[in-house]
Amino acid sequence: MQITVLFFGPLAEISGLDQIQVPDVSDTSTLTGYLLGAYPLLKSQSWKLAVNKELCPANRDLQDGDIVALLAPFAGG
Amino acid sequence: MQITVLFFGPLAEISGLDQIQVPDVSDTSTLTGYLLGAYPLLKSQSWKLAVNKELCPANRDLQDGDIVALLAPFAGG
Amino acid sequence: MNSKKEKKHTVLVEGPISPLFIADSISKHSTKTDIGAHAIFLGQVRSDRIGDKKVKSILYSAYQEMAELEFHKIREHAFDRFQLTCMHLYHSLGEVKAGEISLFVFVSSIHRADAFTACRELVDEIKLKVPIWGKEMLDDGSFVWKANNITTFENDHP
Amino acid sequence: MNSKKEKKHTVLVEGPISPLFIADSISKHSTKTDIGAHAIFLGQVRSDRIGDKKVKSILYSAYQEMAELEFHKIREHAFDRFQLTCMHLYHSLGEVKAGEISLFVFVSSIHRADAFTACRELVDEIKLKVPIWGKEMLDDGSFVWKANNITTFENDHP
Repeated sequence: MQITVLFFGPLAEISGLDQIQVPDVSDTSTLTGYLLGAYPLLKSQSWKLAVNKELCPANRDLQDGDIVALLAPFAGG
Repeated sequence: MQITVLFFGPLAEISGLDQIQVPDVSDTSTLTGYLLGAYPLLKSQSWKLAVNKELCPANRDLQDGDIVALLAPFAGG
Repeated sequence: MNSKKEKKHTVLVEGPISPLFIADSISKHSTKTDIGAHAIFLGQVRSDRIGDKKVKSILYSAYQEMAELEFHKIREHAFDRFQLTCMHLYHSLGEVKAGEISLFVFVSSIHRADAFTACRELVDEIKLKVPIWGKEMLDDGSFVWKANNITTFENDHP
Repeated sequence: MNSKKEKKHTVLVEGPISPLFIADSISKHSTKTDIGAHAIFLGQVRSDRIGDKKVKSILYSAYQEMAELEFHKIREHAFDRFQLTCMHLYHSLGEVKAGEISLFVFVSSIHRADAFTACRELVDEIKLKVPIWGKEMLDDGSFVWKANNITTFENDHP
């Protein structure tokens, strides 16, 4: 099982990468825990998760091939 | 004493003139009575008076040199 | 009272308002870098059906001196109520064909709420208060007089 | 569902939106003679002061696939709620300098109420829902990240 995690805007500066692969995470809570461990600076930022281009307001199961994006507050307009 | 009466848009078609001079009318009610007598087709129209470029919602006295305009419903925009 | 309010503004223009004129107006604001939001309204002449006929154009006329005064009051009233950086108002006189633009309201502000609210209220006030008339020319050569707000005029002979 | 909704629309464009592009968009509507009202919103980059520095430009980036999906949903949602003839949405990516335009929302309807309300709500929704980020480049070479709606993101790690 493999999850792709995308970083954008200010969060890509924290991770230093546009995307990473994370194996064996069964749900978004587990993934969030993993990311906060790997990139502690994420703790000081505001962000949301999107799973397959849909905002994910609560914990949900992940499946092989899911694409998860970390989204900082938007600034369009 | 002389009042200038201006006709615009659909009302100028009724009067056949852009403006007339009316002597010896002391107030707008008297003037309205005169105009309805002179141009009976005005009775079938909706319109307001403006005195010296200000709408005139109630009867008011007129003075020599006043300019009174007959205004059909507006259609700007 | 600031200087923006006191300038003499041309509002009534002959013929339709062209998209290039609008582009030029927008361009002129690129040096005003405190502006964050522009709200624009364009009134376009519709080819309405009237019975079995269609509107080809509108011939606009105005009581020009009063119209200019009313535009000025509407302008001041908006500057008093909203935080605006600029305001430009243009209305056509003469012939404007179906599909062409006869009203251009252009309001700019730091934040969008002021521009949006002012723009909408300006259009309402212009339609309600400015003595402009429109003769709708139909495709058979006849015409009808347009009216925005007939109810406020009904049986109102003073 | 009508065909207007189903067309594929380009929304994200490289660099600033030029006044001539806006003029061209407006021109294209002159053949649609059922339109009576166009409401346009333009977002212009402000040269805000940040401490003792000033914003020179914004570098916009996006999660493009999700941004396009969100624009599509926002578009459908507006067509469902308002009586609209046309809708055009454009947002810049890349560098947009202070005084230049980064957002162009253009809505047309028979009567003005629909265009006005839709235009305003579209801008609100775009700012709230579309994953676009803006790096404000300051005049000393440093930068800050812009945020429209930080409160809806606060402590939201799921």
